[in-house]
Amino acid sequence: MTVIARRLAGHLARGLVMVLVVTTISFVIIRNIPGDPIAARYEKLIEQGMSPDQAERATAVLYGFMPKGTLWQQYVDYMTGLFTLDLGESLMTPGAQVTDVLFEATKWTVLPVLVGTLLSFLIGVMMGVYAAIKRSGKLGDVLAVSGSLLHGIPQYVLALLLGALFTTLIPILPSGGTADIMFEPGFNLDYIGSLIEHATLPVLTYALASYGGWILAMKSSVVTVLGDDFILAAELRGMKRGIIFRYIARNAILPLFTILALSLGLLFGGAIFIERIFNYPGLGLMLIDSITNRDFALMGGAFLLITVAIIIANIVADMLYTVIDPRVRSGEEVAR
Amino acid sequence: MSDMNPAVALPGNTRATLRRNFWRGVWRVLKRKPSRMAGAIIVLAFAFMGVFGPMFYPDQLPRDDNALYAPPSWAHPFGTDFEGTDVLALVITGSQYVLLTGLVTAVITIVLGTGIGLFAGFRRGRWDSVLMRITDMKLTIPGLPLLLVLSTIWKFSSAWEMGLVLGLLGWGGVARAVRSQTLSLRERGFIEAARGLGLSTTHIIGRELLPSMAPFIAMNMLIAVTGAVYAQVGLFFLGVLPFEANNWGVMLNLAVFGGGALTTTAALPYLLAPLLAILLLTLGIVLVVDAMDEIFNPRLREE
Amino acid sequence: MITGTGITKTYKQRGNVLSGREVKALRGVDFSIEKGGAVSFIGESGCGKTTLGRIIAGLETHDGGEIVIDGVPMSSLKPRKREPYFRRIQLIHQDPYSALNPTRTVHQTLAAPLALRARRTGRPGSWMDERAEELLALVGLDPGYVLPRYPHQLSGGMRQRVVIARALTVDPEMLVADEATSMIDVSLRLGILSLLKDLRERLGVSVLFITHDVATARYIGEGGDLYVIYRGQVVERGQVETIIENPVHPYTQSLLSAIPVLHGLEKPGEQPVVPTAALDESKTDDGCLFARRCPFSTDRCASEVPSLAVTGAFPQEHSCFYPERRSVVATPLEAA
Amino acid sequence: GGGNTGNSSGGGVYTTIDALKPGLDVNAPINPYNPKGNAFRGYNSMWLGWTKNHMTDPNQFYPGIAASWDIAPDQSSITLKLHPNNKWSDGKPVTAEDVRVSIGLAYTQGGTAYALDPKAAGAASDIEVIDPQTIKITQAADNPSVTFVRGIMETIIVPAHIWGSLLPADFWDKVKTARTDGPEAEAARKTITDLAPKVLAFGPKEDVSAGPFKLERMNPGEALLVKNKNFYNAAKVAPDQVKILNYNGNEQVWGYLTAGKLDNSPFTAVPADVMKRIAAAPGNAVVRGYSPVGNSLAFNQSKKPYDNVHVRRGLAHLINREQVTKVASPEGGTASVTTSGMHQKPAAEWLGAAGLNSLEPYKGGAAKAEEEFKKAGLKKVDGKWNLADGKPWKLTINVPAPFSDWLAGAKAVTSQLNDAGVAAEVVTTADYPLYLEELAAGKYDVGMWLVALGPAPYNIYQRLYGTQNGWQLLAGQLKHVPAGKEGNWMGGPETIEVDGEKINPGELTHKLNSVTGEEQKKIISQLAKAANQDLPVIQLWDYVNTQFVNTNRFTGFPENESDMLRLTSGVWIQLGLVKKK
Amino acid sequence: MTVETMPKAVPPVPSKTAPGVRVGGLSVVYKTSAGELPAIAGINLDLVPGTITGVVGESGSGKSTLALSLLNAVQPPGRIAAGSVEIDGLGDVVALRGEDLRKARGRHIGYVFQAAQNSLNPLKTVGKQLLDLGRSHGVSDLRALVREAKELLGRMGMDGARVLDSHQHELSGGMRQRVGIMLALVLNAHLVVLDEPTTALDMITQATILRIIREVHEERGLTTLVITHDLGVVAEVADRLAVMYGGRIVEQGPTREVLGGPRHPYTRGLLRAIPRLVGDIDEARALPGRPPTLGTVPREGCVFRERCPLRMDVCDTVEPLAIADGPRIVACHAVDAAAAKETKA
Ligand SMILES: Nc1ncnc2c1ncn2[C@@H]1O[C@H](COP(=O)(O)OP(=O)(O)OP(=O)(O)O)[C@@H](O)[C@H]1O
Ligand SMILES: Nc1ncnc2c1ncn2[C@@H]1O[C@H](COP(=O)(O)OP(=O)(O)OP(=O)(O)O)[C@@H](O)[C@H]1O
Ligand SMILES: [Mg+2]
Ligand SMILES: [Mg+2]
Repeated sequence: MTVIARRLAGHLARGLVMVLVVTTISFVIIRNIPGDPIAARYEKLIEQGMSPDQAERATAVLYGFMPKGTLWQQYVDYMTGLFTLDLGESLMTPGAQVTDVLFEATKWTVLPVLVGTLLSFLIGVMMGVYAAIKRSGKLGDVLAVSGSLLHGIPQYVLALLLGALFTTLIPILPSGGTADIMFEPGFNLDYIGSLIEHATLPVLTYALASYGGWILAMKSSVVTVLGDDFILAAELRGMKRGIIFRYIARNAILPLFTILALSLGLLFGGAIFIERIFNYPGLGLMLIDSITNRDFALMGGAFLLITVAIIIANIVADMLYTVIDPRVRSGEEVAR
Repeated sequence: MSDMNPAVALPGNTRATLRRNFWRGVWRVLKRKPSRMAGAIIVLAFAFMGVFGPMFYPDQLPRDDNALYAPPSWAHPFGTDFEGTDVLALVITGSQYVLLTGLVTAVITIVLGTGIGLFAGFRRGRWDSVLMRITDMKLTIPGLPLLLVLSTIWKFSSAWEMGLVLGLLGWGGVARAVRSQTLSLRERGFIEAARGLGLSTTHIIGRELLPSMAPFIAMNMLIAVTGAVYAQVGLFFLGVLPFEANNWGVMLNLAVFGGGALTTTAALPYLLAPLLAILLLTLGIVLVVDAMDEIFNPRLREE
Repeated sequence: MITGTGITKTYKQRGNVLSGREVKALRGVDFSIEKGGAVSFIGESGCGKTTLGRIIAGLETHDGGEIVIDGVPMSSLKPRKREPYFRRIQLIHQDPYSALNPTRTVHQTLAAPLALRARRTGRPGSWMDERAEELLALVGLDPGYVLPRYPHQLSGGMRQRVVIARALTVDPEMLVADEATSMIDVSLRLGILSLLKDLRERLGVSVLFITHDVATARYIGEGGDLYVIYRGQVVERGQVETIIENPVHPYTQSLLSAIPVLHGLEKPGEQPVVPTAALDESKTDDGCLFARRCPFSTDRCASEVPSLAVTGAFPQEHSCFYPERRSVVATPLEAA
Repeated sequence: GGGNTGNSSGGGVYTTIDALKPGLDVNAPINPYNPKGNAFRGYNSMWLGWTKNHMTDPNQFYPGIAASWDIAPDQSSITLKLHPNNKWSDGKPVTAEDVRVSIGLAYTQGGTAYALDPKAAGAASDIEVIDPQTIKITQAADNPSVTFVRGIMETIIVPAHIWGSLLPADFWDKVKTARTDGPEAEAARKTITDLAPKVLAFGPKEDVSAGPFKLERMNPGEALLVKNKNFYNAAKVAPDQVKILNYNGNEQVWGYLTAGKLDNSPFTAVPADVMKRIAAAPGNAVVRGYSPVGNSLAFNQSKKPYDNVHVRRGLAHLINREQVTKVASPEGGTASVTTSGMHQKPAAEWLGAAGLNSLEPYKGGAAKAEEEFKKAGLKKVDGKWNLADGKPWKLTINVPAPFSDWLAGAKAVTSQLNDAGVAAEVVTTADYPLYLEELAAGKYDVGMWLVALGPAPYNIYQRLYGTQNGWQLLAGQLKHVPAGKEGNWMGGPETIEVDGEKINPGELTHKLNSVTGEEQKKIISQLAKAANQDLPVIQLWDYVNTQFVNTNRFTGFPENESDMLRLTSGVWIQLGLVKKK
Repeated sequence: MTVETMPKAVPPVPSKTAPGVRVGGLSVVYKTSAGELPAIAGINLDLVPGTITGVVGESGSGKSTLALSLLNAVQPPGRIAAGSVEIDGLGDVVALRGEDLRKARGRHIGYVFQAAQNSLNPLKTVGKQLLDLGRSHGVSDLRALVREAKELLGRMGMDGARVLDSHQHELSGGMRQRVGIMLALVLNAHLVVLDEPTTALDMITQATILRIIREVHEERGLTTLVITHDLGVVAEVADRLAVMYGGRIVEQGPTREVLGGPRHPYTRGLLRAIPRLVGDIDEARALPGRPPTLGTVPREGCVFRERCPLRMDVCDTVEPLAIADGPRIVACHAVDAAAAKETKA
């Protein structure tokens, strides 16, 4: 137990430093983005038919929401805010707390990411085992190559293909939005059905995009374990197939949990294409929006969130390993 | 260099022979599986397209006002774009930028990643921890969002610049992996022996370590090429990078956001052409990567 | 030629500062090896033989004590300056499979250090090839066959010979052979052993032989010293033959007792010594380190630390309070 | 399962998008002042009156909160009568006090008529509640403007019983003080403007609307509004519910339209084939109307060779606007007949046929262009035009990457120019804010620029002869700053010779603010000629307000060219136009 | 601790339970890029019930392949190409399939793995793996199984309860090897195959393990096959000894007799190549040449002829037959010739 606690403490300390450094870096970068959001807003109003001077006055108010003071002062303000979990107010939606906006967007990223990843993890892992067992056969080859291919194809290509297929050629799925507003949100079939319908394309894309990786990882992991002596030993002891299978599966899946945790962390920032293509209102879309609107506070918040997610994922991955693998648990260094 | 490794007079042992043997081995490895051959052909075809493709077309691609978003035909296998320009011509002429960026990125990624990983793993100790902390940091900063932000600061007007930035953002993973490989190779007898013999660090790294990591590096290089292609095409697709009519990503962007390829079928060929190009490139590289291990491992190569 | 006094080495298990676990690999070892002499280290697994060998070959740093090569204390030199001294001491690895770079032909392997030498001494390029062939012939290989080959095309014994040839490229004054034959086929082992023996006799190269097999130590270190090492300490030291015939330390005796008897050719010694417990390095001991396993230990052994010295009527140095001659070694059956 | 046919009885659900607020934001307050606030104009957010889409007169309105209005002949004051039985959705009556508080809030936000600067033109000086249904607003006498009335009518009206607390007790005294001179006034102005962020961020828990609808709930993709039974014209409001769909890009609207989901969609750029598909969806119809906006290629005249009017003219001759429009905006635009700084339609009204015909149409093609380029001293070598000093000439058009019609248009222009031997390329900028900043900083030679923004002629010409071209209005005084300074990126000359007369287009534009009638006409004619001859921009296409309606569920939508088309369909509904089918 | 027990001069009386094993004409081939190559060819070997048979041979001589064949467990790409393995009470193992084969493994034949270090699932405690084993073989009384295991471990000088509660990484090499032996015996198998049981262990531990093997063998009445490359190890424990070379058994016989009077030139060379602790150092001689690998084993003739000092013409073409002479069997043309001469004389 002490090993776990000690490891965790170390991780957290390092994670905190990392957050501070990354936040500082992103702060500096973000605050140096050129482009005046208020001028852009002004042009938008003009386009919408507002008279120039009226538009000017309407946008002038927004200056109240711009960060104030020198860059250094802004940094101090930002960091002190950070320690009280106050990330400031959104510029484009004055009055909305960045934390609230982030929370709302995160919901819609986490939902399909989690479902999509878990789905692909389950299927990928199963197919990976299969591909490993049949690795010398045709089917194994097909599984492996299709896995590599899917793994290699960028998300947006998949998203575009699926989009073209299901919204243009056979238009059966909605693109965009989270659920039909006519249905009262809550645990009712209509609402959940609508939720699922809207999430299908993003989830499918996530699932397909990560499926290849899982099948490959699981395959190579199983192949490694299959070569391990203890499997042959178990066989030679006349263990039941089921038990041997469990031995293989448990040992093979162990390293995958680490990857799973890491990929979940990474997907927070990697959902941009899918959300943009399917207009799914998650973090990615929000991030693009915040950049085009020069919503500094929101951008900073998004970066922070993504960074923290990655760091936490790293910690979780390592701790998971610590908890699951008895070798690490007892404080032994295990080569991974 | 020649005094370091003289073109030895021993029969059948000259460097030229070694090289010849190497290529013969590569050929054997490729021949072993038809899929690898296909992969190699695809990759070579792309390389050819990148280098010579633009030569087949005039600087200004012809347009046809009467055939905007024309459907596929013999004249236009993938139809035409919003201006009536042949989509295939766009894909072919656009490959240069895309592939060059990929190459530049891959080179920078590999050079930096390998360099840093080697240095950290070889020096160990304080250098190692400092470099790895930096690498961790780099890996923690979300890449795509950062690129989005950077693209507002920077204008990636040339393939070199684009490749440079992607390379600078991409070395982290390679550095980590190279470091751990270096650490484990370091413990191998032959590295230790080389040190014991007083061979220079340059020799140890260049002649002993690097060749042992060659398959890994080559694999990463190929993967970095695809990664870079994806990243930049993606950025162009999101519309944050400078316009270039024949850039694959711009084509995707215009097909979807300008031509309504996700709404109607007219712009679909315009969308599919660059998508297919990317898919094919991926396929080629995936198939070739499969052979890397065997190509660089003399034992597997010569079997 | 090389002497060491009070060499200590402690390994800190990697991990964070909090969880550092220490392994005392060497606890103050003295040794001295003459030019052209032969010395053997024997001992149980993990007793520190390899560590000591690597320290002597300059591949590992030690944290206490002093190594003197040709009268020059190494601690007085900057690390860079030590290199030429240590280059004269070449290590032959236990594992000939990993000791050769799989991506380089034998020719390339030999050419690199030879080229360096040729450059330093201003010899022509052709000298290298001659020298390479010469060395291969010296270790009993056919240069024409071996030179263009990759390591995987050679057998274990051939590889080990190449390794030795490579060590000889720098005209070393001493070879440190760390279990140099344990991974080689039985029928080939003796070939390597006699090669080393031969090199010692013909070239005057001193040989430090590290092994857990006393018989090979006897074979190669004929007339030389034998160091029996236990948990990082020398417990008995003297002429090989003396110790084999008259071991006085119970640890040495138990090592010798453990040697399998070729029933049919030999009959076992009459007073075999079997340790009363297995090695457990995690136990920290006061007094004699072997006391806990020693069948003859007394209270004194558990509290008082014996020192390595010549006592009683025995010619060799030992560190036992109760040295006693026991018949542990098998003796040949009278030829039938 | 779409909700169109969903659980609605009676009036049914009316589905639309709000072009004024593309990205719905569930975190935004229900606040019409907030850029992303969940108050939808015409639905649950009301103005005093709704400006008609008239080509020459900006002071025509449909009733909003005000049922009728009396404008003093010299526009010195306006007296508003509210609807007698209008109530907020929570049952409280809509009164003059609501209007007064809303005006107070407008002061904090700096609405046109509510400038605190005593020298500002067209500002309200006195607000007088005559009775609960009547309120009179008087314009400050020292700097009257024709924009005053419109400024008043466009005031957003919010319920005093919810928003009143935002204004401190001495607010109106502060306003009085602020409209004077001196340090005290300065302090008062500061107190008032300091309220601005608070007002902007204020978010009532629940929607209290005086519009035909009130916000019921929303999610990130959609907002649901339900009918406000207390609305004065509730009887004639056809739909029971309004669903406003979120969109992040045009392609999403295309999707809604091809699925026949939208009862109405305001202007959205649509590619030709998508248009076909939209038209094919049952019930869909296209309504086209006037939009004052035009798109143009603007020059930075500080850069060579664009300082030379002949170069600009030559380029204008070279560009085939029909072809450009066909590529860039086939459905949402018509090629500009000529370039006058105005949209073709009001131009015809202001200038008359004779006036129009006297303008150079720039249709000379390559021959004319060659002539002009030669005049500018450009040289043609190997079929390529080089600069006067022999250096190669590369024309770079900058556009913001997200605007795909601009991009396509610019690309089409460069293709044409390249064909004619002018090396040209398109360079994009990552996004609009950056584009604007770099444009203003004078980093571009040539860029895309919206012109002819109505409805008032002053607004139209301000795009050509305003801040971007060096004319700044500071404390009521017009001054001209040199090229390259303070946002003057067009860098045009301060005076232009038109019909042998030197005119100062900036001054003339400013004058449009306060003159009426014939004088106004004369100035416009001068400016049109100036723009036509001097070509600070080359107009490419005039936008057409192309809207989509679906008549499957509702009817009574405005016809082509209706003056309602620039108002949201919320206004059509509240005025009782839209009928249930 | 007890002093080393010496092998008794007379082989122990075969117990009732100990099965006999008769390997007949066994050949195993591996599929390689050069086609199917034999790793062992035509092996005949009898395991006398209740004895320890030792098999020595160098790396690649086919020892592990032989051991695995006894369980019909040759791993792909290898397969048993010919021959039979008759085990008393089981019949021909080569013919066994599926569940029958599985049940035979572990229950009837205990196998101690070459790399016993790694023969345990790293994620599970020894105890849990023991239970898995019990369940696999339908042991109803798992408690009794655990008791039996503890007893066995105790017998081998370990704290049974602690060991069962440990993960593989918490045990030393010697302990793991003992656990391996325990798992091979706990189901009461009476035929035990040990493949290189002491290879990675140091001298003192090796001695302990060998002693345990001997003791357990006697106590439980087993038939044991010990495979090793170390002549010393077989000499120490085995009653009978078989020497393998290039996939063939070139010589077999009672240990003492073979060591005391080796007949096959390979056995002789091997014995001479081992440096001894006592006696004349200079007598030791290396064998010339090098052992064959799968690809270099001669297709016909004697596999040892390349390195043989007694090579004759016939060796190039005719594979020598294994000729029995009392308990001793040798496959060598030269020995045959000498014997023929002797009988003639
Ligand atoms: N790099 C290292 N890090 C930590 N501990 C080490 C390291 N190298 C050796 N040790 C420890 O030091 C002790 C001595 O190791 P060493 O390798 O010298 O033993 P040895 O006598 O050569 O054993 P063997 O016979 O198994 O080769 C062992 O306990 C070992 O675990
Ligand atoms: N999976 C395999 N594929 C191909 N050849 C194999 C395979 N396994 C073993 N062989 C070959 O079969 C021969 C016998 O192998 P085996 O493992 O039985 O030898 P061994 O005597 O046990 O050697 P070691 O002492 O190294 O364990 C060797 O030449 C080996 O190369
Ligand atoms: Mg060692
Ligand atoms: Mg084996």
